[in-house]
Amino acid sequence: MAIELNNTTYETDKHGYLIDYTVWSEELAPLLAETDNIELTEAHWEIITFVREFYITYNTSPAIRALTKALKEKFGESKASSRYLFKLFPDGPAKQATKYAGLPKPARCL
Amino acid sequence: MKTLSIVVTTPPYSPLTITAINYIKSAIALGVSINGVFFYQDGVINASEHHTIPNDEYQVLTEWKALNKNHNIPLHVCVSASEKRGLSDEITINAQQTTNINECFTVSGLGELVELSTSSKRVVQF
Amino acid sequence: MKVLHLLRTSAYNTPDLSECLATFQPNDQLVLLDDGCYNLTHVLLNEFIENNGAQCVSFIKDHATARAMETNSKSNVNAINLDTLVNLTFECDSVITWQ
Amino acid sequence: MNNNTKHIAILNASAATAPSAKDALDTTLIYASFEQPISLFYQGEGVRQLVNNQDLTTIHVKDFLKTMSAFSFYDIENIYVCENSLKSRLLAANFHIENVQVLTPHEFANKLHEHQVILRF
Repeated sequence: MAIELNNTTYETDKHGYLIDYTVWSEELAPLLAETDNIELTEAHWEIITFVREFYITYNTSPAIRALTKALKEKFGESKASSRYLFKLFPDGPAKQATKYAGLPKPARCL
Repeated sequence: MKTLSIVVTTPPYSPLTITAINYIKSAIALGVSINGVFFYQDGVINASEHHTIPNDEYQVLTEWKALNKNHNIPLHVCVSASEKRGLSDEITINAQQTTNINECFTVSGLGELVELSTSSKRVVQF
Repeated sequence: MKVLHLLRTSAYNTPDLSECLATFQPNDQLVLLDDGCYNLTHVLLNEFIENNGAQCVSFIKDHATARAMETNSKSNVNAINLDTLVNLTFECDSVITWQ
Repeated sequence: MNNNTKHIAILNASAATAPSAKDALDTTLIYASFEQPISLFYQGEGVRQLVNNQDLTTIHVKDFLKTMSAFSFYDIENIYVCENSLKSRLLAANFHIENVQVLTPHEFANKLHEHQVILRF
């Protein structure tokens, strides 16, 4: 599978994740989200940017509990609950935020 | 109540795996309740549907099946460790979804290992 | 807490025996199984037994016999079967497998 | 999930280049995500996972060592390394993560004995 943007083809895997996370740009995020029928808002972007930075720093996407803990340090209590995150990403923030951030699909058992 | 969970990390062709099976059989005979076996690392290869072991050698899959069917022991395979080794319950062949993991095994994640660890008196790694 | 150490490798092959003995405490139990039985004649284990006695060490009889180690070994180390190993599992508080 | 918690120890015995080092890390992060109190022990070749200035990317291995810097987000605070394992490898206590406690073999064994489930990779 693939996504087209500005005459460039971006390869994705069968679950819609970018094959190469380094080619991601902010313009790609809405297209990656489109497959899940999600329109990205400012609130989504906060999480997407955060998850991508986490990945670049630690070479892994954060599991939900680590994500909420790290978000709490940055944005405070209100944006760090898993309820808040699941409202934004109904199929699970670990699965969806990473996808729109251009990151690899987290291992199925994690 | 003595409860036990087992972690198997050795492949089906290793004598080490036979030891694990014999240990489980001893535990059952002594009345120990086995909460589950968790297959991790090369242990997941035990779950392959496609072993062909010569008839005069130890039939490891037959033994696991018997433990599952006759003693209701859940056999959990780590899905990520499986997929890295070519085993999956989501293989697509000719547009059909299929599996190459034997039906006696439950496709699970490492979370199941946590559950088994907390629910059992002892955890023994093989 | 009392730890049951299961040693499954030969010290001629891996450092498992020495790492195991480094964490061993007086109430612990050491059981040699599989290739761990080859340690029955290893100098490290024999030194350990001289210093600590043989009460805390056992081996799986069948596993030693398979490797011709039963007849080679010191007679004061306990030969046990897997039933005894299961019982030891519950007499101790936790288990470490060295393999 | 039942309500029991267990004190879990992950005994790391493999160098960073062994596949089991990554398996140990994945297992660690899962126990931590499920809020089990977890301690990390580095002994033997396992101490190499802590050594500074490794670059696994030169051999095309994913640099999972970077993930160890995220331990605090998983509330992983008990990280122990065996002093003798360092000494016998002529390694200084110069690690790429913080809060590593160097213990004598006796202290190391004592700490390990405080745990109910011990997995070794």
